Amino acid sequence: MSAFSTVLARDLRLALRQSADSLTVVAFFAIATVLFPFGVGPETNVLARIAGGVLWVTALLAALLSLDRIFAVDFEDGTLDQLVLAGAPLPVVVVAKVCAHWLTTGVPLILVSPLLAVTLHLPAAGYGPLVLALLLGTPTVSLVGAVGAALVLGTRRGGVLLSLLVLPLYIPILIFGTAAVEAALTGLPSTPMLSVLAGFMVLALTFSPWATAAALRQAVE
Amino acid sequence: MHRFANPTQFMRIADAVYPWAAGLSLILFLAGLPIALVTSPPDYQQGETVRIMYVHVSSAWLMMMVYGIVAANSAAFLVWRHPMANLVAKASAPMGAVFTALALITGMLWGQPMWGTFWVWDGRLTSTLILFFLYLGYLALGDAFEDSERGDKAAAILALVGSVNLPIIHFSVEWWNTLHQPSIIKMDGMTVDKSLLLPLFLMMGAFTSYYVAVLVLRLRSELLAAKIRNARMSQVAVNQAAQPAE
Amino acid sequence: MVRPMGGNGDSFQIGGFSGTGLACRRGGRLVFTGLAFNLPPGGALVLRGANGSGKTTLLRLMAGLSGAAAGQLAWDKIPIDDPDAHAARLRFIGHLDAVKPALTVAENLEFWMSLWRGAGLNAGISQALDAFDMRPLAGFPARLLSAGQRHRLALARLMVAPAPLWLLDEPGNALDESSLAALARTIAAHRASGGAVVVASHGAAFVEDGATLNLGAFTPTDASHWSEE
Amino acid sequence: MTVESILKFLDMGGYAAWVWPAYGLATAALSGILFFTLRDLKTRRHEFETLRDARRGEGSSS
Repeated sequence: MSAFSTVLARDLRLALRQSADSLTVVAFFAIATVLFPFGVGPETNVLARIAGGVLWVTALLAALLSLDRIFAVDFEDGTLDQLVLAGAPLPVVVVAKVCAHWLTTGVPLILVSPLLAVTLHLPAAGYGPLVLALLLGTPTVSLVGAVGAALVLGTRRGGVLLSLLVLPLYIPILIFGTAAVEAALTGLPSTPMLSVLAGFMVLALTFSPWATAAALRQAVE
Repeated sequence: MHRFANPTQFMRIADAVYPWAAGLSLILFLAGLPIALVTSPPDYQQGETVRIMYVHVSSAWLMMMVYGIVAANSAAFLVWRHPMANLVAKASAPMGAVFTALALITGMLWGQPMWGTFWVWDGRLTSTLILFFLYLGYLALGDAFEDSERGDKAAAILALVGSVNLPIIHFSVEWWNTLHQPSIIKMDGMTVDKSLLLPLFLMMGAFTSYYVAVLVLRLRSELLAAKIRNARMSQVAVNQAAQPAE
Repeated sequence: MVRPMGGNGDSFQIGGFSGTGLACRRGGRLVFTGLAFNLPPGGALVLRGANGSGKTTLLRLMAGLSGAAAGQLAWDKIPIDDPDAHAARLRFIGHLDAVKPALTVAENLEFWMSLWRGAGLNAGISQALDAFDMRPLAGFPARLLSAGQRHRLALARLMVAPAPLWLLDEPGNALDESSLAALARTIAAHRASGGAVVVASHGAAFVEDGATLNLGAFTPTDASHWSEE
Repeated sequence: MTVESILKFLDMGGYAAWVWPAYGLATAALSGILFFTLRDLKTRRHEFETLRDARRGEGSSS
């Protein structure tokens, strides 16, 4: 447990010192979302109809951009070697780093999402499910993305490759995340979709740290 | 199991299988194509378009079988470090990607007369498209490293992650499909007339034995590539001090 | 009472480190084969060999970072099969310094200390700061350090928590005279308290009476890849 | 076999534009894989033999 808190504390401190990184991700989320009214036109009902999906897609892309660096910095400066040799189970270290990533990028994305939803005229009933769905879905995004980020360590075109590897795996999260918002807009309960998202999170928490650890071990080999 | 881990042993079996697979494939194509194209009756609902089914279902069958083979061999490679398992996965994946593309395109050609459009976000077509992206990711990752051994391992891990995710993706897409397009005609509900089964099985058999035969050729090719790489490597190291090898 | 510097006041389980029949493959090439070594407690092993003879490869193999193509490592004559348990008894200093530029020198060391010793056991990092004369720099962000200072900070990690086995890859690189002397003192103290050390180095002035392992002797001859079978 | 029956066969009940491309693409895909596999096999075998022969020449001269 101490390895978990130590790594988490260090990554949070680093993110705090380099808070511009987190802000850039949030800024990307905002600008990408703001592009949509220009693309589809500013009609209120059109925007309201697509708001949930747009916010989910842009949040996925923003998270993906930041995932690129989750292990790359440690890999390049030799810290990853030392973390593998920390004597603590590597999946625990992985979960700590993923937690730190989620706290420093996932949470800010969730916090600004209602603001961006306002610009897309999301009806009032959608806000609660949107935030809840992001809250349950973004940890899975970080967990699954970590596997991809570990796999592309040392490749020539890590960032683009990461999108190709990870985006297909995000489709279930996107489907149920958007469906949760849409259900609320049509007056249906969104709890079933939120439960499925919670189920995905549990599954990802079970499998992804092991896969990430295996990928990291072969990356330092 | 260790019998198959040894490349020489493995290739002895593979080489013995090769003429049978190649011959069987040829015979099945020669027998299946005339039946599929000429003698089998058109479907009472779909007319002659049903003939597309014979190639579509065959390539769809192979795309799934090959992904299963890639995933199983990746697991064997990661767990037992069997070099031949790695080569089987590596040699199969590009074929799987081509079969997936073929399944997609023939699916579109089949769907156009049926639905009046080339593309619908039908559960099967969508899942096939995602599987195609998984294949592309596997191929791109395996190719992205300077050190090909690292590429092999990374791609193997990705294949396993993909195989865990595929059922989840399939379930999600099916659910999403029923949510948004409940009225679309679904391929699943179609009952296949008995007269269509013979050409279908002949073509599936022909495709499968084709895959096995070409796999053996590709394994020979991969083994040669590995030997060339080793030879190059040892030439680089040839100025080092000499001691008897193990 | 003179406390052994490497021991940091704690005693650690002393054991011999050995390997037999080791072979390692990198990038498809067999780097060395049939390699064996035996390192008693308090011993030192200096790895020598030309570029590409596998000094770094062997150190990473000893650390458990990479797997052997053949052979067996053993600790106290018991084969090593749990990489985490093995990792807990060693310190590895590689080519890369693993220094976080955004953290101060002290924070860098504190991170490794709490990772290796557990958060409750913060005995202070002053000994580590003193060993390589880093105390004046303790409060500075590590991004201000020169290459040599960063390397000293990496070496100071050896002192934050005791471990019986040190694996050092070219530890003398980028070090000035006084730092080299400090390194020699640190290694000597570590050995005096029963610790073992493996050093890959061109000039090993900082290791006294260590055994030498010449890796060139284990380079395989041009293996026979020439039969088509 | 009359001309009409062949034409009728080629017409595929009005679905020629879908049936024949499907079979054409399948043929192209399968023969394409086979072609590239055989080509790789041939170049690699050639490269391997060149390397081996160069090696033998070297061995006998020294």
